[in-house]
Parts: sequence; C-alpha cells; structure tokens
Amino acid sequence: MPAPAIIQPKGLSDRLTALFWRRPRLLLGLLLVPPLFWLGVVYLGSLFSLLIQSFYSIDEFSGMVVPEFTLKTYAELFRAANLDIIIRTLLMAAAVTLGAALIAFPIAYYAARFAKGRWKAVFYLGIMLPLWSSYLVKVYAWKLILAKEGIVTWAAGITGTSSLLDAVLALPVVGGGSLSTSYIGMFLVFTYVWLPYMILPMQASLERVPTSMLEASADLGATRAQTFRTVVLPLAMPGVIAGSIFTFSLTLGDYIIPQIIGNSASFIGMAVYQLQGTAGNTPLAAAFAVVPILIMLAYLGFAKRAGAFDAL
Amino acid sequence: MLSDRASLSLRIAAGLGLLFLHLPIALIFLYAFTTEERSYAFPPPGLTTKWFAVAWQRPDIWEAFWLSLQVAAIATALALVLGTLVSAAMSKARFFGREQISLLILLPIALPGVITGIALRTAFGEMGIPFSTLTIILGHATFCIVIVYNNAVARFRRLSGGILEASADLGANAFQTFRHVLLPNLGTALLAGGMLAFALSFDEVIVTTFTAGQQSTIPIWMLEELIRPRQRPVTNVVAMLVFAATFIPILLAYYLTRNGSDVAGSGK
Amino acid sequence: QMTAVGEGEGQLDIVAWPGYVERGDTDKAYDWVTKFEADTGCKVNVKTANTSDEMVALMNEGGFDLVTASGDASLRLVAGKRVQPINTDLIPSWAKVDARLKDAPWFTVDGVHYGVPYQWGPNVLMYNTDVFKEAPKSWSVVFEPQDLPDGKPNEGRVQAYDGPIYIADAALYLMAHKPELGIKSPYQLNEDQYKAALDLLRGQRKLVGRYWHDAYIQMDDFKNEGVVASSSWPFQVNLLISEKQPIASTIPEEGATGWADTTMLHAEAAHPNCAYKWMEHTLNSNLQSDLSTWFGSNPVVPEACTDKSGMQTKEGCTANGMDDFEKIHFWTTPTAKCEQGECVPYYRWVSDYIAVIGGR
Amino acid sequence: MPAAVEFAQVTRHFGNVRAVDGVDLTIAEGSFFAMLGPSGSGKTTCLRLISGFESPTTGTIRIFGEDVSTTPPHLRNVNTVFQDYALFPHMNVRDNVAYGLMVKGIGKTQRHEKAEEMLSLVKLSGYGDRKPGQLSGGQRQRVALARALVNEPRVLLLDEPLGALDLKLREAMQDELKALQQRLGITFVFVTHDQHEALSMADSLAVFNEGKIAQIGTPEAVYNRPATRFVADFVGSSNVLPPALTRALGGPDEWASLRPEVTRLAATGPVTATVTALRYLGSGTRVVLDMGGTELAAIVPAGQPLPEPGTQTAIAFDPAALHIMAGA
Amino acid sequence: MPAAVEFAQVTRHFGNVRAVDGVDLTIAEGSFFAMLGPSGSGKTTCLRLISGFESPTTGTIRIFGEDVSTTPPHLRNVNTVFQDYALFPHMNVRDNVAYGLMVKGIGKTQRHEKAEEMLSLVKLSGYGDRKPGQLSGGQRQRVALARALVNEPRVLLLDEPLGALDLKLREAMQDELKALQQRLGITFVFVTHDQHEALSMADSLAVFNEGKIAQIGTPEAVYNRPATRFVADFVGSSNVLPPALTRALGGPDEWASLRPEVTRLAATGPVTATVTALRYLGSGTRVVLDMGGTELAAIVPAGQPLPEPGTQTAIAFDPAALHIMAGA
Ligand SMILES: Nc1ncnc2c1ncn2[C@@H]1O[C@H](COP(=O)(O)OP(=O)(O)OP(=O)(O)O)[C@@H](O)[C@H]1O
Ligand SMILES: Nc1ncnc2c1ncn2[C@@H]1O[C@H](COP(=O)(O)OP(=O)(O)OP(=O)(O)O)[C@@H](O)[C@H]1O
Ligand SMILES: [Mg+2]
Ligand SMILES: [Mg+2]
Repeated sequence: MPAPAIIQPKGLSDRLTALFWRRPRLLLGLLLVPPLFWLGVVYLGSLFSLLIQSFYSIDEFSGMVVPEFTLKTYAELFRAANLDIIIRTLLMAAAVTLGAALIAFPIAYYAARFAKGRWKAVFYLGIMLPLWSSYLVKVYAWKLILAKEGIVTWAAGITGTSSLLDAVLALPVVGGGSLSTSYIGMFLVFTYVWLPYMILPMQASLERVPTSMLEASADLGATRAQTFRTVVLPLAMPGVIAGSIFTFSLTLGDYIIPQIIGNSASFIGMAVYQLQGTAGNTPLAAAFAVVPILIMLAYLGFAKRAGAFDAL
Repeated sequence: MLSDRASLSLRIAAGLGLLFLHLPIALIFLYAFTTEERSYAFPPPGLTTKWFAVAWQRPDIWEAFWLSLQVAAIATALALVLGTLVSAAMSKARFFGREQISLLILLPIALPGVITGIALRTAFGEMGIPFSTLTIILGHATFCIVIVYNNAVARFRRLSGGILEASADLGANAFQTFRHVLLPNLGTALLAGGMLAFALSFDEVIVTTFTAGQQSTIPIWMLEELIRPRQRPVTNVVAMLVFAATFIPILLAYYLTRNGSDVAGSGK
Repeated sequence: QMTAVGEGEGQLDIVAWPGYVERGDTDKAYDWVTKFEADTGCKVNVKTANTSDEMVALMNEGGFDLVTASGDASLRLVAGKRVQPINTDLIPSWAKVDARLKDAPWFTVDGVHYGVPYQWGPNVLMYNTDVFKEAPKSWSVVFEPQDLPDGKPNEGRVQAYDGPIYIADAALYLMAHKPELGIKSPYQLNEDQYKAALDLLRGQRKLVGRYWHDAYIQMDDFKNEGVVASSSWPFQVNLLISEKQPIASTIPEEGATGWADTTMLHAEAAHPNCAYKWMEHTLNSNLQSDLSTWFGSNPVVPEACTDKSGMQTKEGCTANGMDDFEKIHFWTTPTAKCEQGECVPYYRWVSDYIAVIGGR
Repeated sequence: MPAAVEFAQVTRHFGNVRAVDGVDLTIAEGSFFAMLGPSGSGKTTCLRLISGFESPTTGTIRIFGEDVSTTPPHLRNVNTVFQDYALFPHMNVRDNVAYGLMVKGIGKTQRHEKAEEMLSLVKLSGYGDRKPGQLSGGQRQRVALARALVNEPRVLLLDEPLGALDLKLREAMQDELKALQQRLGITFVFVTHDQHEALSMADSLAVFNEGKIAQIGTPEAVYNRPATRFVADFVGSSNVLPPALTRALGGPDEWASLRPEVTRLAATGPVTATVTALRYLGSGTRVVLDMGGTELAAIVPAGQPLPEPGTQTAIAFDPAALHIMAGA
Repeated sequence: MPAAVEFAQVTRHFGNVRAVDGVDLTIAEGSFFAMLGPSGSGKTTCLRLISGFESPTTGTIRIFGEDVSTTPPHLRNVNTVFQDYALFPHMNVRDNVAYGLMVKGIGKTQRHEKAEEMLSLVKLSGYGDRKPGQLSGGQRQRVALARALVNEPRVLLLDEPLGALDLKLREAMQDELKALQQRLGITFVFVTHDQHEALSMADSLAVFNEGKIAQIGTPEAVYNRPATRFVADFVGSSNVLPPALTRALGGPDEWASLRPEVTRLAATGPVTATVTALRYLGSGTRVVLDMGGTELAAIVPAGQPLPEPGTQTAIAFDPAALHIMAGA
C-alpha cells in the first residue's frame, strides 16, 4: 500500500506550524512583538516624553520643573547664545564628516580593492581595533598629543616647523593658544574617534562595486582617474552617506570631547548634558535634544532615498 | 592586471590613514609604562611596569570589570534575541510599516548617545525603575540590537530562501526547521554580531552615564579616574588590556563573517 | 524635623565636592570615612559634583541623603523644598561651631537651620612662581590684557572658572576699579552693574584659552598647557605644591569671592539616622582639622586650628584665610529682590555666562 | 483511482498580478507531467500551490483526492527539487539526504543506510561525507533529487532542475531523470521553459501563458496541433501563417501553423518569398524567408543545395502538414 | 591586409593553472568568430587577453598587425560586451551609452545625439531616460551592445552575451546580433559554451579544451569533420565510434564519428543494437541505442515507424558520412 498523500500531524509543534502556515501574520506578530515593545513602546515612548518635557519650563529660582505646557523653553532655545551652540555644533559635525570622509576614502578604497588575503585581515583589524579601544583613553591620549607642551609641539620643535604651528594657531576663529584649546584640535580628535565609523560602510559599498564595472569603464576608454570619478565615486556614495550618519550624529551628541579639548565653548551634546545633568534644566535640555533628533530624522530620510541603508 | 596594484599616492594615503588611526594607540601603550603618575608630559620621564601590578591589586578595577562584563554579556544576549526576532520578521515578509521598523531599529545608533541616554533616563525615572545594573543593561541592549540585526539580516539575505522551504518540504515543522537549518546557518552571523555588540557595550560611556546609578562600568571608572588623577597610568594599563582582550573576538568575528562578503562585488 | 536619632540604616549617600569626603585612597593620611563606617555601620557612598548647579540637579533628582552645598546652591535647595530643617539639638557638637557661621543667611531661613556648616574658604588667585617672582597684587592679571612679568602677554595663559557664579568675581573686581557703578555686593547687581560685569568678562574671553571646570584638569592645564594664572581653590594649590610645581596662591587687594559649604539633609532622605550621625561626625575637631589641611579650607570649628587634634595649625589657618572672614564675599544665590530693589536673578547669570563663553 | 493532482478553477493573485488565473488541471498518477511556458507565466506558482508554499486565492487543489487547503507543506507527502537545489550548506551530503528521515525521528544508523541507498540510486555513492559546496552543479542536482526521494513522496515536483546546467550535462541528466521516473513509477511534475526538454521528457504537458493554460496534451499533440498561435510560436519555432497567407497557400481563411521541417524550398509556387538569412544548424540549415511581411523558416537538410540570401524562392509542403488553429 | 587579431604561441598561467596554453589564432577582419568550449577551458581568458585585462605570460598578441603587449585596455580600439553587462547602475541608459564619448571629452549635445543613434540601432529609442535597473535582461544586453559600439571599435568582443537570456529571447537576439555584424562589418569575437549558438552564428570558430584549441575552422568543418573525439563529442552530440566498432561497421581501424541524422535504423546489418530510450524532439524522435556498450543515437524523422524500447535493431548509413578522426 502506498504511503498516504497527507501525513497526520503529531504533537503540538506540528499543529502550531500548521497554525502559523494558515495565519502567517500571527507568526510575524509573535516575532515582532518583543522587539517592538522595547523599541517602539519604551524607546520611542521615552523620546516622546522627552519631547513633552521640552514644552515644560523650569522655575528659575528653585530649579524645579513646572509641568505646564508652554513655549517658553523654545523661546529660550532660540536665544542668540543657544543658536550659536547649535550652529557651532552643526559646523563642527559637518567639518568632521567631511574630514573623516576624506581621510577614510583612501583607506576604505585600498582595503576594498587591493588588500588581499592576509592584508585584508590586517586592514580589518587595523580599522576595527581603534574602534573598539577605549574612547576615553584615546581622547586623553590626544590631549597629550595636542597640549601646548605635548607631542605636536615637541615634534614641531625637532623638525623646525614651530613657526608653521604658530601660524596655524594664529588663524582667526579656529586657532587658539594651543592645539588642545582650539577648534582645530577638537576637529582632529572628533575626526579621529569617528573615523572607523566612516571607513567601514564606505569599504562595504566599495566592495560591492563589481570589478567588471571598472573594466567596462577602462574598456570604453576611460583613464583610471576618469573611472574613479565617474564610476567608483558615485557607486561608493551610499557608503559615504551611511558613514556620515554616524560621524554626523556622533559629533552632534558628544559631550566629552568638547569638555576636554577646545575652548570651553558649548556644543549641543554638552549643553544637553549640562542642562539636564548639572543644571537640572530638563526642559531646555529636552528642547536642545529635539534639534539633533530633527536633524537626524531629516538626514535619515535623505539617506534612505540615497539607498544608503543597505550600506549600513 | 587592470589594477592589481594601487597607485603610489593611494598607498601613501591609506598608509598615513592607518598610521593616524594607530598613533594615539601606540601612545596609550607607551604611557602604560610611564613613571609619572599624576599627569602626562611628553616625553615620559621614565618607564616602569609597576602599574600592571598596581592595576592587578586595585579592587575597584575588578569590580568595574566584572560589572562591565556582566552588563555586556546580558545586553548582548538580550540584543541577540530581539535582533534575531526582528531580522527574521523583516526578511520573512514585506508588510505594512516595514520601512518604519527598519528606521526604528536604526534610531538608537543614528541618534546621538546623549539623546538616547537622556530619553531612557527620563523614561526609567517616570516608570519608577531605580537606576541600577538593570537600567544600564537595558540601555545597552537598545543600541546593541541594531548591531545584531545588521549582521543577521545580511546573513538572511545571503541565505538562499529555499533552504527553509526545503526543510518544510521534507517534513520538518517550524521548530525543527529553526533548530536544524536556521540556527546553524545564522550561527556565525549571530556570533559575529554578538561579539561586536559585546565590544560596543564594553566601551560605552555616554548612554551609561545617564542610565547608571552608583555603579561604574569600566568606561565610567576610566572617566572618573582620568578626571581625578591618581595613578593615571593604571587607566592606560586597563585600556591596553581591554584592547588586547578585544583583539581575539574581533579577529574571530572577521573570520566568521568573511566567507562570501569579502569578495569584490559579491556583497549582494 | 527629626526628634531623635535612632539606629543607623546601614547606608548613606552623599553628594560632595571633589576632595571633600576622603576615604584614604588618594592619600592614606586623609581618611575620615573608614572609621565612621566602622563605628556606625553606615556605608558611605559619595557622588562628586563639580558645580553648584550639578549639585542642585542631583538633589532634585533624588536618591541622596546629604549634600555639601555652597551658598549659591543652598537657598535654591531650601526654596525648592529639596532639603529639610535640621534639629540642632540632635547634634551635640553644634555648640562648638564658629559663631560667625552659626546663623549664616545661606542656610538659615526665618531662624530655621537647614544644615550644618562644613568648611569655608576663599577663591584664591593661583599663579606660577616662575612667571610671577612676587605675588600679583590684583585680579587684573586675569581680567585685563597685559604683559606678565616674564614680558609675554597674558593672552591664552590665564583661566577663569566655568560657572555662572564667576560673574561675581568680575563684579568684585569692578567694585574696586569702577566705584562709580556703586556695586555693594557682587551677588546683587542691577542691570547696569551686571552689564559692566559681563563686558569685563567678554574682554576676558579673549584672554582665556579654556575655562576650568574640573579641579584636576586645571592642574593639568597648569602643568601642560602653559597656564600661569587663574582663580582657583586652595585644594589645587596644595596638590600642585606637593608635586613640587612652581605654584603659589594669593588673595589680591580686591578681596576674593569664597564659599561656605553646608551639609544639608534631603527632604526625602532614605537614611536620616546615618545622616545625623554623619553631621555630628563632620563637626569633630580631628576631621575639621585634617580636612582643612587637605582641601586648603577653614574649619567651622575654630578649636580645630589650635587643639592639634589633626594636622592643622594656627599658621595654617591664617594662611587659608581664617582671619580674612570679613574680606570674603561668600557665594550666595543672586535673586531678583535685593537690597537695591531690582537685581538680575540667577537664571539670567546662567544663560548669559554660557553666551560669554560662547563668544557672544 | 483519483488523479495525483487536481486543480479546480485555481487562481493565485499577488496584489494585482494574476500569477495563476483560473487553472483546471489533472495530473494522472505515475505520469511525467511537464509545465512549459515563458518566464513569469505562472509555472513556479503552480508548483508552489501543490507543495503548499502558496495558497490559492480561489479554487480547490486536491492531492490524491484530498482537499489540501488546510494542509501545511510539511504534512504533504509531496517533495520538491528546487531550482537552486537549496541544499543545506552546513550539512554533508549524507545528512542532507537523510534530513527528511531525521525530522521524522528515524534513528541514525537506519537513516544513514537509507541515505546511502538513495545516493547510490543517483550514482553518488561515496560522496556522503562531502559538503554541498564541494560538488559540481550536476552532482548537487542529484543530491537534491536523492534528498527529495528519500521520503518516498507520491508526487515529486521539479522546478527547472536542469536550468543551471550546461548543455552536455543537461542532456545526460534528462536521460537519467526520465529513466528514474520510469523505474520508480512516482508522479513527476516538471517545470521548464525549454521546449525541447518538455517535449522529450513528458508524457503529458501543459503550456502556460500569463497564468492560464494555453494547451494541455501529449507532446505530439502540442507540437503538431498547437491550439493557439501562442503555442505554435512558443513550442516549435513553428511558422505561424495569418489567414490571408494560409488561403494563398491553398488552405482555409484561418490562422495556421506549418513546421519548418516540413517546409521545402521549391522553384515555383503560389507565393514567393525572399531569403533573408541562413543559419547553420549542423544537422541542416535553417533558411529564414520573408513572405510578404510574414517571417517563415524552412529547414534544408545537410547536403542539399542552399539558396543565396537575397534571392527569391517559393515554398512547398504536404497539405496534410498544414495545421489549422481553430482557437487562435 | 593584417588579421584583426593574431595570437602567436600565447600562454597565460595563473599560478599553476594553465588557463591559456600555447594558442595560435588568426581572426580575419570583418568576420564573426566564435570561441566555443566547456566551462573553464580558457575562452574568457582569451577575450581578456585581447581587451587587455590580462597580459600573456608568453607569446605575442597583434591587433591589426600591431603588437599590443604594452597597450593598456583604455587605449585599445576594442570594446567588450560583458557577460553580466556591467552597466553603470547610477547612470541612465543614455549616459551609459554615451560614456565612451564622455571620457573622450566630446560635448554633451553631440554625444547624446550619437547615443540616441546607437539606441535606435539596437531598437531602444525612447529608453534613454531609464536606469539600467528598470530594463529587462534582453534590453540590458542591447544597451551593453550600444555602449560598446558607440566608440566604433574595430573589434567587438562578446563574452557569452546571451547566457542569461531565456531561449526565445536568445534566439531573437542571435538573429539581431548576426544581422548587426553583417551591417556594420566589424569583427565580432563571440564567446559561448552553447554549440548551437556557435554553429549558427559564426563564420569561423575555435573549439577550446583545457586552454588549448582543439579545432579551428568553419562551422561545417567542425561539425562534419571533428578533429578529435573531444570535438565530436562536444560539438554535435555526434556518435563517437571506437576503432573496433568502426571496423565492424565497414570502416578502418580508427576512431570515427557519425552524426545521428545520417544514422538510420535498418532490419539487418553487421552489428545489432538494443533500443534503450526514445526521446521525442518534435521534428523527429531520437532513438538511443546500445551497441555492445557504446551508446549511439539515431534520429527517426517524424511520421516514420518507431521501434519499441528493448527491441533489437541494426543500423545503416551512407559510408561517406562516416568521418574518420585522424587526430583522435
Ligand atoms: N510572491 C510574489 N509576490 C508578487 N508577485 C509574484 C510572487 N510570486 C510570483 N509573482 C508573480 O507572478 C507571476 C508568475 O510567477 P512565476 O514565478 O509563477 O513564473 P514562472 O512561470 O515560474 O517564471 P520563470 O520561468 O521566470 O520562473 C510573475 O509575474 C511574478 O512576478
Ligand atoms: N584571475 C584568475 N586567477 C586564477 N585562475 C584563473 C583566473 N582567471 C581564470 N582562471 C582559471 O583559468 C581557467 C580558464 O578560465 P576562463 O574564465 O578563461 O574559462 P572560460 O572558458 O571562460 O569558462 P566559463 O565558460 O566557465 O566562463 C579556469 O580554470 C579558471 O579557474
Ligand atoms: Mg519559475
Ligand atoms: Mg568565461
């Protein structure tokens, strides 16, 4: 007798499987509920409650939050000094993103196209290890490099380039007493600590450019430089955008580096941290926090359209 | 032949870039041996290995270390479960709100850490959850999910969708398919994602400052230590040891995810 | 208000200035926690705060029993009902407290005491003795552009404090140099006086490379960043001197601002019994004596200067400014209502000082 | 005896794509049934409806007489050889083949024995310890076959199993598959878009077009008597004659088909054509003609004289070979 | 007039893989030259040697008489249609086609004009604004063609350009490519592993085996007179007869080949065979025979009687059709 065409279910797991098969949405729901509870309810909820906070104000003398709806805090946010902070942060984030992209590109390009076998592993480790080695200790190491009596000055003294260093420090706005108290120094440190976040997605998207594409370009008569400009660069763009999400966002929110390096002028992250943590002015901190949220949401929207999510 | 070899300028630029990435690290290593204890000056006045012994004997380091280990382990485990669930759902079907969910998963790392930190702090405050090891773990899990998710989703994408159907076709129910087909194939991706998440959690300071109570993880310990210098080289010793300890998992993660993703053009 | 001190709860959470509650792990000789813990069974947890604003914020958030609040925080805490009145009868050593401080206005409201004095001291002018062969006479070295005695300009080589209360230091300087403004107290400024102080600080912005915020980072800056003069606490001065750095401090002729700190009890303190035990403990002459040498401050129990119960000596107290009590303008919170009538309140100090540091 | 598979008015829509659109279909037990059609015509969807990976939007599917609308794939005694084989990359060949038995809870020795048996059936004895990645395309295909057969399914579904193989291997596998089916007597449902493959292997075949079945029947019937212009065109590289031309060539005023092999070149005839191209086939030469705008092909066997491109010629054929398409 | 492409003792080794191994080759200008061979036989490597993406390990390559050993790809007036098309995904179709002109510095209007011209040549006018991702496989193939032709190369290289297309589309594209080559008069070098494709399109073809050329000649020569067993086997699904069998059938004691189309079934003959399988081809039926361990095929045209599988039969053929392979 031939085997039956339909096998009878045995046990709960067979029945459950049948149920999932009949109701695919049920399984989907079961899969999504726990993560969505956390991210969608708790995390988004807390972002939302932060947003609400920004519509409260603070009692000026006692420093207690007055939970009444008001736009006073936003009026405060738009004071010139606070706008300065926002603009300063945005400029720094943009500069850091640009700087990181410029430094990252050759590394990512080399790692993606030319490094083979063992060198590939060397590059991978070379990029990953700085990423995972203590951020704080790195920043302090930089303080030592950039200090007035630090390594850069020492090296400049040895190489006889002190006057060049002085000329750089004498630049208006970005210069300062020493590299460690100037925007240049801060820019360097930011660029340094976020660099791996730029390299990795860049490398990933460069690796996805098929060799045949480069060959097609050469075949059609393009020189290496032309191929680079017209084919490699545009195809690497999603990776650059994905990387810039990180560098931009991380700079927007960092409060430790501006506290240690730079000239004490406040940055958004520092303002949020100080207003919330040390000044207890949660409403204004929240209002400040809304700025990077809006900027990053817009940025993510743009990145999504540029197809950068796949490169993350 | 077209371009087996990089041009000189590219090699120089890449080399300098790598140097830029590693110079400060070399410095960290150097200053783990300096004899000056309260602050750093260049060049170091003398070299000693005593800080390793000192670090070994400092109970606060061990406490912070165990806490960090505990936090990273549990946060990674949580992230593994949650991240795998979403990635399974996301690769399984196209459904309404899919795009929004992918955005949502990205949010905790796309938004600056202060924002995540302050938001979670207010949320915990409002839910009446006291700040403790638990809140640190929850904070870390939030941004670790995306690391696991990215790794798992990439693997799902590479996994020929057929093998899950093949399993059902051969008579396996959903649980058998998960156990015998999905898990073994997702395994290395999850391991790699887990290790990266672990390393990320181990070094996190910004969100932690907001979600921690009186506990200090290794980075928090370092923050306090660096601001209030006593035996400052000890922080470098710790940084160096952490660096050495992450070397292995990162290398492992690399070899686990390497196959198929490192060949030019084979990404998708 | 408590009426009796019972058994300790086994734990005590304190918000304190750095260096204020030492348990001997920076220097074995300075430990006033270990024995307290052994005697009372109250385990002490310390959270350090770097500014008064941070302290207020921590107290607002809760979870702490005690705070070592300075005068610019204490009244805010009282007004915000974050701290509770103290029953001085439960603190036997209360009688020994310096008479000049017992009813000081920064913790006494309508005759009710909201804390126990802890330490007090001036904000000194710290300077590098390689540059200044003799002590600078005036705060002008940090306020006005000028060449320092080594012939180089002071630009980039001086620092100022990264807290809004520093506006008072500018006002104090103006009190001496621009008498026509009629400043009576650096904490009570009308619009004109306030504006003049801000202008002075804006000028100072061009001289200051980085504001100091953290005691230890300021020490680094004096060592590595070429900073040679700044307002500071005796704490940093003592530590730098102990490291054999060419550092000294002075109170210039304009006088100085200063702080007088009070241990205050949180309104919802979870461990009030331990807290009362701690307050009593802080007033013991040995602790006051050691703390004042450690921090470079003055004891609130005058006998600690002389009774040799700790490391402090009469000369030491004099050096720390014990006799200059009248010359010191203690930090208090600026309020809208003041002796002149209308004054600029503290919240404006906060945002305006951020603006000044931001270069506006 | 009920049919192995029966579709009754089955449709499957994806959004507004009608992947399968009102299909009636009966597959006899023990037959080799081919589904032929251009890309996107719904062949794979039909197969997935049988295996249970899709559910019909409307209509009923019966397997051996039983309605399977509530039966999930793992409970259907139907197995599939997937187009990309879908071998489990983490298991060796033996475990791949034994998978179906393992999930049924059959012991290790027993299932390995059976797996070896299957491997020898597909001529892969001795390959049990390799990983799928270490096999060639044809070998993988055979592992997939062995894996699907181990459960002794009553219907075996094959979705373009030979699509990825090169011509030589493909012909060898066609022979093997056909022989295997005859030996086992299982019902094979075979999807392909290769006409030659369908014609040479099937007992019966269905030609799909845009989700509908254009014709169903034996290979001879489909090849010689295409029901519609689409079938004529798709299946045989047949010449399709519009009504006017059919009449001019002596037939009725209807669409007709004429196979190139029966089309001969002649010196005279009712209609003349221009030779536009010659294509060497090895076994002969395909002469492409333009007959008043209609393209026709004639096959000249090897060894016979060939016309020059550009010259005029007429055509001749056995009138019985002209097939009139009623349903066109 | 020098040949379009000339290989003199060219080898290309990768480590110890001899991808191309001592190849001599001459491709006449204006011809359609096909390279045929199994996977891994070195066809692509030869093409890349011409385009300049590989350099010979030893030997010389001449293009129109000039030694190109120092000429980089972008300076060779040779263009390639890549197997995967390699269209630039970030450019629209028009910019893809105009790319070769753009890198030469030709102005926008002029190059767009030329691009449109090329697009109309490949019947894609009006598709200029689409991105490659929005095209079907056949359309992409034509864009790749237009892009390669825009530079007016003197040699066009095509690496299995039709490999990814389905049969129907493939046949249509074969006709188009052949017509285009005749119209433009450019030399086409065409790589494929599909015998039918090579035979029907090429003026001349080279059969590759393990990096060497097994035979080079016209399609007729290769099909009818295979030089080696490999060629006979690979090219025509030919029957390959071992020396003993050749002699038994009346030939010399040599390897020989016999095409199935000229093999007829007969009632009697010197050797008998067993019918093992019948395969319907539409135009006839392929009868598979086992003749003393050698597998043979004979094609029975449609309409003639077919033997039953398992029965015995003899074969007959025109002795002239028996091709003796000297080089086997
Ligand atoms: N899951 C799906 N969602 C949406 N559309 C689908 C889905 N599966 C199939 N289709 C569509 O249904 C139609 C029929 O697809 P099907 O895969 O059955 O074709 P096919 O005949 O197998 O083609 P091929 O020869 O290319 O494999 C196509 O238009 C296809 O795009
Ligand atoms: N860059 C390379 N490195 C090492 N070996 C190579 C390289 N390119 C080709 N080969 C080897 O050279 C041999 C010939 O390869 P080639 O690509 O020329 O074959 P092909 O005839 O085009 O095959 P297919 O039909 O599969 O495309 C193969 O064994 C291949 O593995
Ligand atoms: Mg299909
Ligand atoms: Mg090839």
